[in-house]
Amino acid sequence: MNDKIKLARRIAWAAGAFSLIVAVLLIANFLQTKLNDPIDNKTIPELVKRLSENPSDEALKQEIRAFDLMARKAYFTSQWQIRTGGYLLLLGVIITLLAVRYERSAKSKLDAVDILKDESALDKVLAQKWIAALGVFIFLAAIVSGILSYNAIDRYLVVENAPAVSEAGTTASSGENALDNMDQPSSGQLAAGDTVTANVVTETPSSSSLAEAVAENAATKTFATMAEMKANYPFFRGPEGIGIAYQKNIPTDWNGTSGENILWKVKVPKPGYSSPIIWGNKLFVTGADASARVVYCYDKNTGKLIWEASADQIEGSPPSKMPKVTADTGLAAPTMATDGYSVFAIFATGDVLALDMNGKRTWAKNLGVPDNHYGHASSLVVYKDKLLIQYDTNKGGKVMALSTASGDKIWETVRGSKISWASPALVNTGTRTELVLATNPTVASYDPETGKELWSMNCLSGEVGPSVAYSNGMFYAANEYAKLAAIKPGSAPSIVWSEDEYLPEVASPLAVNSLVFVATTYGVLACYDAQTGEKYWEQEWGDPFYASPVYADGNVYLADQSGKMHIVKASKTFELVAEPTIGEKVVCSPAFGDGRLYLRGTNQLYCIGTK
Amino acid sequence: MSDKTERKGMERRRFIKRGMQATLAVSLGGVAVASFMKSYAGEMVWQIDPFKCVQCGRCADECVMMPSAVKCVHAYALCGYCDLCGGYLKPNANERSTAAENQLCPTAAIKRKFIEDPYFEYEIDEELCIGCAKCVAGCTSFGNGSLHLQIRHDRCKNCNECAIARVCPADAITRVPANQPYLIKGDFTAAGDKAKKDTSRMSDNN
Amino acid sequence: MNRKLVNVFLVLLAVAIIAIILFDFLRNKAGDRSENRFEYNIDELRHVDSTLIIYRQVGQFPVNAEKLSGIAVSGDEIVVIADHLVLKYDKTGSEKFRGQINFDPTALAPDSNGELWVASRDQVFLFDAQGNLLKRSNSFGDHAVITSLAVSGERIYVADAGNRIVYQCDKQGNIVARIGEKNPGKGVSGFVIPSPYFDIAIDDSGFLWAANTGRHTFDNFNADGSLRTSWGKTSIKIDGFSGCCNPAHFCILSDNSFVTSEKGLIRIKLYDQHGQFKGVVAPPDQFGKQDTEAPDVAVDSDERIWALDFVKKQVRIFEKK
Amino acid sequence: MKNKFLKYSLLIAGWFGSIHGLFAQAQQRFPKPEFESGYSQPQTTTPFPRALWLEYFDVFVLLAVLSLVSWFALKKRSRKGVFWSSVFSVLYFGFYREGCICSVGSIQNVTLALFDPTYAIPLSALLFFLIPLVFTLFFGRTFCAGACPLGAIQDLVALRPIELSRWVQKVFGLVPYLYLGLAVLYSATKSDFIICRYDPFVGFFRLDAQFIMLVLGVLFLAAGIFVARPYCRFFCPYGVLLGWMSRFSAKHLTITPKECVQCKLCAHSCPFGAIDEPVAEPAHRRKSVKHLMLVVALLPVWAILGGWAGSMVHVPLSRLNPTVSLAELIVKHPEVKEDQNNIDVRTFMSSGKTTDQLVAEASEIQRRFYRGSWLVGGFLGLAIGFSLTNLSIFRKRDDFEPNKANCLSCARCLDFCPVKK
Repeated sequence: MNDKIKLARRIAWAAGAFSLIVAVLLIANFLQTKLNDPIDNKTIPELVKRLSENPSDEALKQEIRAFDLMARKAYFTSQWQIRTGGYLLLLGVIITLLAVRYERSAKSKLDAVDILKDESALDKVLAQKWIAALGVFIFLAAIVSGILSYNAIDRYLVVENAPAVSEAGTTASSGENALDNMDQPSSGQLAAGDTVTANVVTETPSSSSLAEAVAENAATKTFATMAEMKANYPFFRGPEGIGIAYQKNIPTDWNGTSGENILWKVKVPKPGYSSPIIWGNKLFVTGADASARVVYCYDKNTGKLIWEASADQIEGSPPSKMPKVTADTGLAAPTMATDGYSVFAIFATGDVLALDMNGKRTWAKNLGVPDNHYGHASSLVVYKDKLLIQYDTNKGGKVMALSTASGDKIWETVRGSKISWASPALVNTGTRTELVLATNPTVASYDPETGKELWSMNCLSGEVGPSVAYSNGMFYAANEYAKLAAIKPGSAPSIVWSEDEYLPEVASPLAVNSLVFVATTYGVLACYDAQTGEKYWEQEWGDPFYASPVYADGNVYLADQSGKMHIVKASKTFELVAEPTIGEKVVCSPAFGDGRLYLRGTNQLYCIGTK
Repeated sequence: MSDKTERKGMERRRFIKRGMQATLAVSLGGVAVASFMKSYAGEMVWQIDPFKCVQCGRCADECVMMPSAVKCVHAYALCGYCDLCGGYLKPNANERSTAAENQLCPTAAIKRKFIEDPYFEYEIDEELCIGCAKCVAGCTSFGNGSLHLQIRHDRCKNCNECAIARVCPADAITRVPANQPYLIKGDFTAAGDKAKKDTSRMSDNN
Repeated sequence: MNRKLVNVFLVLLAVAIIAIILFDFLRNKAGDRSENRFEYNIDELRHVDSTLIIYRQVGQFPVNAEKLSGIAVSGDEIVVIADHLVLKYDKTGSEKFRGQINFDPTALAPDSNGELWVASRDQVFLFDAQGNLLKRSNSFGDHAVITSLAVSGERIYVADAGNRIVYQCDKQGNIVARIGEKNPGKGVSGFVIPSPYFDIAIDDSGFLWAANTGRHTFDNFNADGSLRTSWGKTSIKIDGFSGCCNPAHFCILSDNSFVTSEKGLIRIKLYDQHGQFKGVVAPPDQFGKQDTEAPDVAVDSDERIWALDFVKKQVRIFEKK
Repeated sequence: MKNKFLKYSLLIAGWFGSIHGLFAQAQQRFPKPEFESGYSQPQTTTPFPRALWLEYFDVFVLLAVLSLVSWFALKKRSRKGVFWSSVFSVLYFGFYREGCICSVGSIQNVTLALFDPTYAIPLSALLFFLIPLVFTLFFGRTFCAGACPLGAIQDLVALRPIELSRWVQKVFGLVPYLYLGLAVLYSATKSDFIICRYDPFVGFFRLDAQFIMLVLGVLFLAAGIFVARPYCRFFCPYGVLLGWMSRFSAKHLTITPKECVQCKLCAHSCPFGAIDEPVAEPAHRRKSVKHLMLVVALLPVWAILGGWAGSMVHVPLSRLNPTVSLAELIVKHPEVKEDQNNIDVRTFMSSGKTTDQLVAEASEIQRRFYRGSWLVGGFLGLAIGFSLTNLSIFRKRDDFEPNKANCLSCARCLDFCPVKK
């Protein structure tokens, strides 16, 4: 009997040791295959890469094949080892178990449990205490971890659906603004005869207390005068959106590669084709990609980024699926607008964002994602307390005015128009201010106060990108595949002359000094007589013009896509002033400050001026 | 007296016991009936919808089986039998041969066999296939999409909850009735056809 | 065995079990594993050296339809077939004509006087400029899958991918000759068409070219159906044709250059009539990363290339730089 | 004829589809090459899953084993019989059926069937859930004794069982309640089947598993040498249900066939601590009644506390759900939307769903988690409360008796009992 027990014990020990060894080997093998998984083999891809550089290297091919074969062999061997080892281990464990069991049952007839000796009544009390303690502990731990955990999803929903919170802040801040504005020498002394200014004087309600200002924040909002607008560069193509800048001493000589006359340059973090705008010491541009739509505010003197603000968490905004836009339009094509109190930006997502000059959001809304196969590109303008937005999409066109203070819709006019990418012009035609829009097929004018259509003229076709020009009582509209038309506005508008030799596709025409300039995508700048349409000159450079020509300080500034700025005298004879370059691609139109020119390349934003 | 209380206690206990028995039996019956209303006499198995699959590679790593029970299958009826096979050759393969440096499959599980000029047959060696879907990606973008992943039921353990389904980014793995255990391309189509199939499956249940 | 030791051992085991379960429970989640070590990566091939790109896009316009299927240039008009529609555009992209047809169009070819041949899966139809049906052919059979049409003088060529053959028909739709059937005597090895992409075109001299997609070649036939010449190159590299069945579409310029369009890795390229690679019209990175479908291409009298982008639902216009 | 028409209309519908799916459909029916070398196209093989009748055969085997074990335990009073039944179960349900199908995991299928309108539970799974419970209601936990492969494999390694302190047993005895609650919560919210995920022995049965699962199994078996059946006693969620049934079972295994001689041998033989010793009348009856009343009065407090605690922790709990965790990732780090390497995000982005939709979905799931974790917490609170109540009840007991809830009917004690017929 004893011998049998001994034998069983020996077998148990032997089988146990065997199992242990097999187990250790198995684990080692497992780790080894894990480390040297042939699928993660680094050598073969390396060799294949070398082969692709030298495609006919037979020796290398042989080497790869040999290596590959070896790796596979090793892998299958270890697979076999693991499988066999698994069976061996199982066998060993079974033998050990049987042996131990036999030994134990042989030793004593019955295998009893190793018993504790303790008082059962005491045990019960202890058990109760422990259970209660454990229960309380678990629940407390749950409560604490619940409190500590952050519910991003709930927060997202709350922020999305509760504009009330942000509105409260807005009211207060715009109230302050309103009060601040009272102190500003806003209207009286400035440019008499300017109707915009005159309107300001009559329409600004005076408010005396903060309480009142807060109560009627929209009504008390003051707005910039035309003179202020002209002193700055608030919109795409200047304060009227027609390509006329009023700044002086504009540089004509620089070089982006050598750095000559480049006062500063910065890389705008996100791409965009919106042109810069300027107010006071601040310069604004937008940038966007699928992850975020952002407004950047730079110090116009130093190029320092003062603040940036994202157009995020806007109700109705497409959070993940960006509208399909083409690469040459992007999500941030429209240029911003400012009235000196707020800046406004719109993106191809249909998000409109209003920020105060410190980057704090005043309001934001989504106009509905525009159905636009390139991407929404029409820029913004501000008229008094209204932000004017042209919203021509594939689903039909409309133009609307939003309150600059609250974003509420003041008026909206549905246009019988097709989609367009042109930006609005806001022109005082002598008796009134008109908002003029170009699209397929019309050039139409609206009263910016009410949105009523003042006049319209069918003269365009195709996909209209260029905005209108204005000079001396006449509007000029043009588009590729259509024509260049000089329109006499009024209740019965008429086309005074038209021309179709040189037509722009993207760049807007410019009218100044009784001349009309047209810049084409095939690299020609043509100059016509504004009254008769007689062509004075044409000049071909070859690089396409996407940026619009802007008139400043006696010259026309026109950047081509290579980054070269063609500075031409605005005169009947072609007179090239200079052709400096920034050395990178340009599709944005320049912005002007006194003595300065600001230009956004595809990569960097440049400030040009004499040092 | 003690006898009496004891008997009373006994009776009470028996009453409680009977009552609890009844309660348990009734609730068990309730669960049974409620589940039975939604039961399905057949068996359900896991399968991949090839039209949802995004070739993320997780089938190779996440299956409880090693190597995975997910294999690439070849719908011969859809194959173009091309010489230049996007599922077999590396995108920038050195030449159109079976040499190791040209094969896309990390385990060389695809066999290429010449049939007649210019046709080649491709066959999956399921012993080697690990279900990584690399060839599926190649075939889908360059070829006819005849290579696709399926769960092979001779290997699948039909786990209660498929370990791959849990991490599948596209929710491509679903339960299908065991009498139609495959969603092989060609027999099975996306979109409109599938809707039809689904409704028929629903009516099978009733 | 020592009771205390056993207790310690058990506590350790309990801790290990709980740790393993918690660790796995918290770590092993769907979103936590993002890398794919089996990634099929062709990003490198999507990039093309910019010096090779000899065309640039000069315009585009949207096609207002669901499912586009082909494009052709007819005189000054751009004709697009889609859904159950024939759409005509002027060169500025303005829609001039929108006609309903009662079949799914698969291919089209303009004829003189603004007449238009349109194919369904197994039939060919002739419409006048106003969209009135003038003629229709008999069915080309159950196996027929017509993918392309071409007109040369009094003959119309019908490419049938299902039967892997090009029919030469008269204008009544009667089959005059069968081109491309395997015939070693004529030097014709037969078309290899692995998927429904089989395009044909007529060159300047009136000869028929067919894209033998399974072999990545262009085959050129005499009027009698014998093989005149053939060229092609298989390669994923820019100068060859990639994938299992390319070029999916092509058209021929007036100087007999070929504009080819490939699926899979989408690219539009230019070859001379002898197959010499001349340059790239549109490289892969001008198309979406997940897109795989080759645009149909057509050329106008100004040598501008009109490409029908099926994914963006656009006509994209390319012009020589 | 009609069929033919249908086929072709489909064929036409698919041509030149600009959408990829449609496109693929088009390719599906394209005629293959006509080979001249006499090549015949191979069939795509489709090895079928296990035949259906075999599934029902499993049900039959389960019924047979259960009947047999019950007979051995209650009627034949044979430990040997029970033991060999359990060996058979390990071999059949374990190694042959590879631990799947199993009654323990079927809890989740039943839950899913009750909560997910699209899920149809296979009848065999439902039967595997019900049959052991019904048997237990009549005969006690004979399922555990001889039919459950998970229990049996642990039984085999129980070489040197030691008795654990009562309080340790009681405290760890709460874990199955928590596990059951979580398992039901996660399967009701369609998030996960955690019982199957952490089944420690299925890897042995298959001789194939992921490394971490094997390690878990080894740890359980190692513990099982000293603590008999650690998984059954301190983890198994099905054991909770079986315990309820067994507590009020109509018949149950009895230790002695006749008069107990109070030899204590049976208590020493039971590795599960499931034999209650004789208890005399408590000394301070009044005090203990008072205590009992207090404990009973606290029951609702425990339930509410538990429910509240559960509801507090619903957010962390819900993170296991893939939809919730994806939504959270995207909301917290919107920049991942651009990450082409994050497959989950990339797949979501190309699915056409918006973040708003995803978040709304996730929020709905969270709401279900909120309700669910109220119930789970309350359930755990009640379990604690009842456990305390049980410990406060002093019931006079004259003999050594199996604790009906905990006794696994393994019949070990029968071998030890000196009283034979």
